[in-house]
Amino acid sequence: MQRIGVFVCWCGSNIAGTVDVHAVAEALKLEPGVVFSTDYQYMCSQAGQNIIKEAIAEHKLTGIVVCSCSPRMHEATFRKTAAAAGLNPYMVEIANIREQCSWVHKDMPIGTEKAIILGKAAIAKVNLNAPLTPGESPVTKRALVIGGGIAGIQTALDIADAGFPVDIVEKKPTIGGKMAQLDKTFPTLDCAACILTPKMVDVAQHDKIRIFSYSEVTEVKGFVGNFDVKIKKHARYVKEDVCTGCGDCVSKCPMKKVPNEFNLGMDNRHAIYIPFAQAVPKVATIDPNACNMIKNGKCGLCAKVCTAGAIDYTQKDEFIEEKYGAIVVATGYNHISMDKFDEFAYNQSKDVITSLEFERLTNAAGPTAGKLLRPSDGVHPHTIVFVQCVGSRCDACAEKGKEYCSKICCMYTAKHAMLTRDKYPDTDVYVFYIDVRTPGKNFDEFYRRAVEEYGVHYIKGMVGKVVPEGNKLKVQASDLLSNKQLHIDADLVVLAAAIEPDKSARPLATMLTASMDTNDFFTEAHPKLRPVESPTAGVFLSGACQGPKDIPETVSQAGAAASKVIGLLAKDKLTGNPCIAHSDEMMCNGCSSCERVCPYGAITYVDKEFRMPDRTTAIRRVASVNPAVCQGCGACTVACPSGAMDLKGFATSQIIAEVDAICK
Amino acid sequence: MQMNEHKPLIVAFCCNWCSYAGADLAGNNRLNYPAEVKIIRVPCSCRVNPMFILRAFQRGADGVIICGCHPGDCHYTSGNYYTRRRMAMLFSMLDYLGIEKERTRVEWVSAAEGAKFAATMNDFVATVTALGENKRLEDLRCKK
Amino acid sequence: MQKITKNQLLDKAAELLDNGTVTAVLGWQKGEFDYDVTPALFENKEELFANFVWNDFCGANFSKYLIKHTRKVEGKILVFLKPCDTYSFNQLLTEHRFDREKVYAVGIPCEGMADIDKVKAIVGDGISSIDCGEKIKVTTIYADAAVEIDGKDVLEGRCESCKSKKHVAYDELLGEEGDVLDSNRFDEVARLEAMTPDERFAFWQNELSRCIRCNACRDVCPACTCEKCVFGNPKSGVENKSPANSFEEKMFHIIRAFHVAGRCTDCGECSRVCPQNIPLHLLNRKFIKDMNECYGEYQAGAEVGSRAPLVNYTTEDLEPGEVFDRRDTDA
Amino acid sequence: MSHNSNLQDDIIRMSGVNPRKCMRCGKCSATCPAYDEMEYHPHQFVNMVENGDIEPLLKSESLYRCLSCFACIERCPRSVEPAKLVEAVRLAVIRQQGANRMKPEDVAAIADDETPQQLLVSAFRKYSK
Amino acid sequence: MRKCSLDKLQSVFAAVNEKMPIYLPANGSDGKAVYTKWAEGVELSDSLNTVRSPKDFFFPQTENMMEFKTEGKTIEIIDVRDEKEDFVIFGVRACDVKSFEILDRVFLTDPVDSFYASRREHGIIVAMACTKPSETCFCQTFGIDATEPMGDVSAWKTDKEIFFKANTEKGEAFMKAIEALTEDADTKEVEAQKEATKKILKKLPLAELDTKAFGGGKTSEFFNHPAWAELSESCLGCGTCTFVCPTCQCYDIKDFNTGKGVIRFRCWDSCMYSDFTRMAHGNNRNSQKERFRQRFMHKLVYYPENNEGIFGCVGCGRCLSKCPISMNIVKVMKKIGGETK
Repeated sequence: MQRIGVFVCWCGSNIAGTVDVHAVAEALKLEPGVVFSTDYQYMCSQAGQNIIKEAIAEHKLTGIVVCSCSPRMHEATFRKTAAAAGLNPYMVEIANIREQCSWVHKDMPIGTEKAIILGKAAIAKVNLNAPLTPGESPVTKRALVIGGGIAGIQTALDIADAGFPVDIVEKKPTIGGKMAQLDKTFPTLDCAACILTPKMVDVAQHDKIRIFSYSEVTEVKGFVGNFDVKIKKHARYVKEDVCTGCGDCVSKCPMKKVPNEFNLGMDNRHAIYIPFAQAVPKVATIDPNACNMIKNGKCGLCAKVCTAGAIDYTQKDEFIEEKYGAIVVATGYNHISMDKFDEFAYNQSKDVITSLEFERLTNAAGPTAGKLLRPSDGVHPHTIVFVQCVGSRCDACAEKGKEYCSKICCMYTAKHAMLTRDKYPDTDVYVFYIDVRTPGKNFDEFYRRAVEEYGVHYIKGMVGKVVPEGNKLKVQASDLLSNKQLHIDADLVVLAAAIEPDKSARPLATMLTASMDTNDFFTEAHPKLRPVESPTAGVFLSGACQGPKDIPETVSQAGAAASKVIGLLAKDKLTGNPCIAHSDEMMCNGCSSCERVCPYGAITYVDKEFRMPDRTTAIRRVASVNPAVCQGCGACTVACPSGAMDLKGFATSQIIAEVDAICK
Repeated sequence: MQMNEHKPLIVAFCCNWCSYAGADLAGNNRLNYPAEVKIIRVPCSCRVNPMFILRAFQRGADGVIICGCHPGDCHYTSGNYYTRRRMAMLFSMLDYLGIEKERTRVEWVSAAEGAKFAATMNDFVATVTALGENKRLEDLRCKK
Repeated sequence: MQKITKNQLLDKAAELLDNGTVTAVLGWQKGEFDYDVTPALFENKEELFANFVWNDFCGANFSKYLIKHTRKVEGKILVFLKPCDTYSFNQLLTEHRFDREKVYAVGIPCEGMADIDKVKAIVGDGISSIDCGEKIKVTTIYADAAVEIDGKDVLEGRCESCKSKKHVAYDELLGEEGDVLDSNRFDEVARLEAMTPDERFAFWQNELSRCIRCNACRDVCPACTCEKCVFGNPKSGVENKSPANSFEEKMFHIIRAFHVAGRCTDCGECSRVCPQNIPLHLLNRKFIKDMNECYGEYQAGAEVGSRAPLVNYTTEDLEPGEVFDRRDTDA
Repeated sequence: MSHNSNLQDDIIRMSGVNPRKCMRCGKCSATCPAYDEMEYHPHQFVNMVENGDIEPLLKSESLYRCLSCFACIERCPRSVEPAKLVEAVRLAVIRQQGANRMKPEDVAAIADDETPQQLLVSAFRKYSK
Repeated sequence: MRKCSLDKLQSVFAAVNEKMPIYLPANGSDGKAVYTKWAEGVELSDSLNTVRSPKDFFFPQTENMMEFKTEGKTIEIIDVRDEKEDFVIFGVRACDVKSFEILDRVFLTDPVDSFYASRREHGIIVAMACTKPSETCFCQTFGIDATEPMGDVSAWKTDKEIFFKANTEKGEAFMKAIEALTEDADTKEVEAQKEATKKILKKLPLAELDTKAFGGGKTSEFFNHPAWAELSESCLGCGTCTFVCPTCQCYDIKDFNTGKGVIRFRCWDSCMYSDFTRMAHGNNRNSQKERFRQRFMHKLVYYPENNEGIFGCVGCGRCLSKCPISMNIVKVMKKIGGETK
């Protein structure tokens, strides 16, 4: 049995004006377990807190109930008071007789009666309270960044600059991501490579950063502060630490007809290749599907020309296991496939291209060395049609495309249109749009310049179909404002394809037990207040893996994610919330219901040997809650059919006791 | 009127982050609602076990209302989505057993919706008052 | 009525025992009166050939026994599974309740099981023998001649609205595979839904008032596999042993139905074993029907590892207040 | 603008189309092969139904210019299905008039050797009472 | 012996009901017989017997024993026992009549259970002879004559008439209440019916079952019998057998906190349950085998040991028809008794 003290606060006249505080204190004195009951003008004042501290000492109280304002206001205060007096802070319960009683009721007898009932409920609860101690877990002071695009690069740099080691895992042979493929960036039109490559070099040279390129994460175990991650480093058949990136091997390689993924297949590369001049790490990679030596042992030219002796045809995939305190997901995006959009003839004509392909076509390092030429015949196009919202903003049941707005297309299309008109004033540029969305700093000004200064034809309406005919593309579209159907003979059609999360994100989310929305974007812990944290503690989000984003937004989110990681890694120990779920192993069936509703992946299962009631032993699967990960929502307690799962601080027995006390 | 003589007893389960704060805001703004409403604080609406609801009715409650964050705003990201399914199913079952469906309710009240909290409670108390005493889920032993 | 014969099952069991695939056989054991069949674990061929039975009264669903037996028996257990049993089998695997490796499941077709009460309603009491062939031949001590009954006329209630003749799990199938059926199993629920609340209340008050809390429904239920049931656990806050009044009758059955909601495969064992003939399956089916209608078709146990509606959600789910509107507009 | 909500409800119900899903991209009109024949174009159709502006549609020959090729349905990013609306308005016309739009004696004038029999039969089914 | 025509049966019930409530087996909504308080229109069921035994009348499933009222920190104890009124249970079969004797030996021996005693004292049992026993019947095994049921009044029902014979003083009171509706009768028809029924009883499948192997003093012989494991193998551990059994008399005493006080009540318990007689140290019968064994050993060995050889079973057959897995006392007797013979 507890020894409970009850402290009724007047809150000046805030409570005492509508509630007879003496009567409340007197009535609650009679409740089971109550050994002391008093009232005072301001319990939260120093004098009031002293009354509590003295009573705890004098009456050897094991629990206290403060009838006062909302626990959201002073629960922390009174917990500290209790702790100062040597009482476990979780032995404190608050009966909210101000916000939920004196302030909403006018009649003194009614208010008093309700205050007594609320007090009884708190007493009933505290009778079943148990001292709680927050759990502690150590923090591994190393971060993992998954994805080496601008998001991953920025996050890694920021964390590393704060002094914590960071590893970047990138599945491609080089970091850089999508931004490395871009030509210019809106709305300032500075060159992407000029601003990105210095950062890539910074990453490469940073003593706190390791890059695992051509690698992927295959296994994640553990929890916040203590992740165990397995990384698979694909064999690139070139010793990374020996290769100097001179490129001699590349120029000698006889296999020259491998579609170049960096230029989106618009030109070819060799079987041994360096994706682009500023690649980081700048080392060659052999494509095992193209290399004759690896496929059938015939060739070996590259090994012969490599003066450094970096070529190793026998190299195997390698696994690296490392511990991390925090994980940042920066897996980025891709354009959706255009296969389902027959109307735009993407698969029929080489001259119907996506915007990213257009970027490569205008990039000085691209397949045409920056000259805008048609992919089909290398002729300069005179009429270019840009189509917006291809696959974005589609109805969910349409089964092609995405429901959301891809966010970046309006701006990059304006950029493309403007740059085209700037470089080639003889070109007619049409942009078919549904809405032009420009909410960003200098964005609308940028778009207006495209229209006003560069004479881009913006037409409200959609392209209905594109039909290749001879060397032209017959574009049929509607102009909604002039209520006409247009027929344009275009030379080039550029589709602003919707973007979607990278395909690697879904299996990664499963490994991380991080939640995703139906579009496979990672979900945030809170859409407004915790935008760069995943609900899974210790997992953070950076860049387009969380939702479509442009570069400035990505970089700012990357910085935010980094600061969250730094905040976490700066701690030596993590202190948890003690009000968490726990499972009674003797009752748990291991049925997995709780695991399925846990938003944090805090529940795992272990096979344990038990002595059964019939004196046999059996190995049973039982749930185990990770106290460092559980946030204490209680979803599992209701999903659990056997009642094995309970929540400390809000235990089933406590809530039932409150119900009973209220319904007396 | 006979009906009005019975003061109903209402148990309101409020999630700590939104609805309990919404109730506090109703207090801050001195928005009155009947004292028959007694609030129990839970971390999330998904902590509310159907057993608690039945227990309340057994012990003499005439109505039980569960308040949580608006869908999409759950502090724990998904708790209230589970609440929504569980309570939809439970309420449908109670109705199937012939128990007045108006006695149970789920309402989403954000921390900013003090006025909605008070209005909801006023409405719920009025609805339950009109139904009269809970007879179909009562335990006479508790009414002595 | 059954198309597959006892000998086919015996031969299969003998073969698997002989070749060492299994060390025990979970099957039906004959009783006193040809209809009182008991589930039994046969550990050798002699016992098997002496006591194994397969007839129109082999309704018992063995899935739940696998939890107990796989913990105890060394080696594999042969279990015979009728189509409806395979759903429970899968559901238990979904919940990790036994080790699949320890079981050799033989699917057997089922033509529906007979209800002895319905047989007695036709032939009267005092049954002295029942011969289950194409027809069910019954003799009683009160009549000289045997009465022939068409099995279809005395089907168990659950078999009248059989949901599936398809086995969703087995290592080996005897006989022919059937199909998932377009059953009328929700008709009775719909009939109740169409009643007024007062009528429904009266209906359930009458049905549940017969409950004697023998726990047969719970103890036979393949979804009720808790190590300790909340109703037997003083710490749960709802423990009780007897239906002291109508509240506790309702409490037990509502909570039980809620706990198995999304996990119940609608095998019908609860109603089969209820000594008081309470149509308990109508509670479980209500949940199934509601979940199907609100959250999309879901059949517990149709596949291992599936996620039940109550441990799942979408952001577009209907509101608790709308479950009623849904029905009002449907009507 | 005339607002005929009864008719609007009927058309929405008959077609099963929710015109509010339209985001006014005009792809239906962009894709329509009969665009130039029409007084009201597919996207206007959707818009007018949404606004309850049905009367002009009932009277418009545009109704019968739609080939029911379903290109608009196929291409609409929002699954609005304009062709179904057109069909529903056609039905509304038939229902409203309550009179024969096609009589046997008219057939000779319309039909020629190349007119398929099936067309006549289905035309009768649709346009006569 | 008195008799009356079956047409007058309702009048007989009405006449009794004027003096005291009368309960009789009537068909419930599920078509099964259930003891029902007679009121206009309640008809005697044709069923052989009820699903629930009539032990409820004397030993109800739940019964409040006392109440504690709490006020602040004071507790008041309230005696809830009240004076019972007389009542009639009509149509009790011979097996169930015998079950009362078995219960009496438990509840009425010192210390007397006042709750049971008070009900028992006020109950008048009108027993009804069987004419169409079921294959599950084996009352003969325990020496019960289904054609000559005991009770305060014995009754026989033929196609047209019903015969009554008082056996006790309470029975005489019942006879008096219906005197005006009955007339004197000879025993010829009753004897004929008995003869016919006895022939049928001999034909019952379980007619040969006997108790020779069992009785007091056999604990060591049967306790470690190897067959218990096999017999209990499939037992679900539910309480169906116990709760439909007319002689099972175990109960649990529990407290129910009403919020304003505590109701101390008892309710049926079953030795098949894992928490049966659970004590501070835990359970004394940990496996289902032990619990299963307890139930049958009690009926076949322990009870007769303490009660002059009377067995704790009356052969009503309820458990035979209601056990979800069809395991029952007959199978146990045959398996265990048969082998040791």
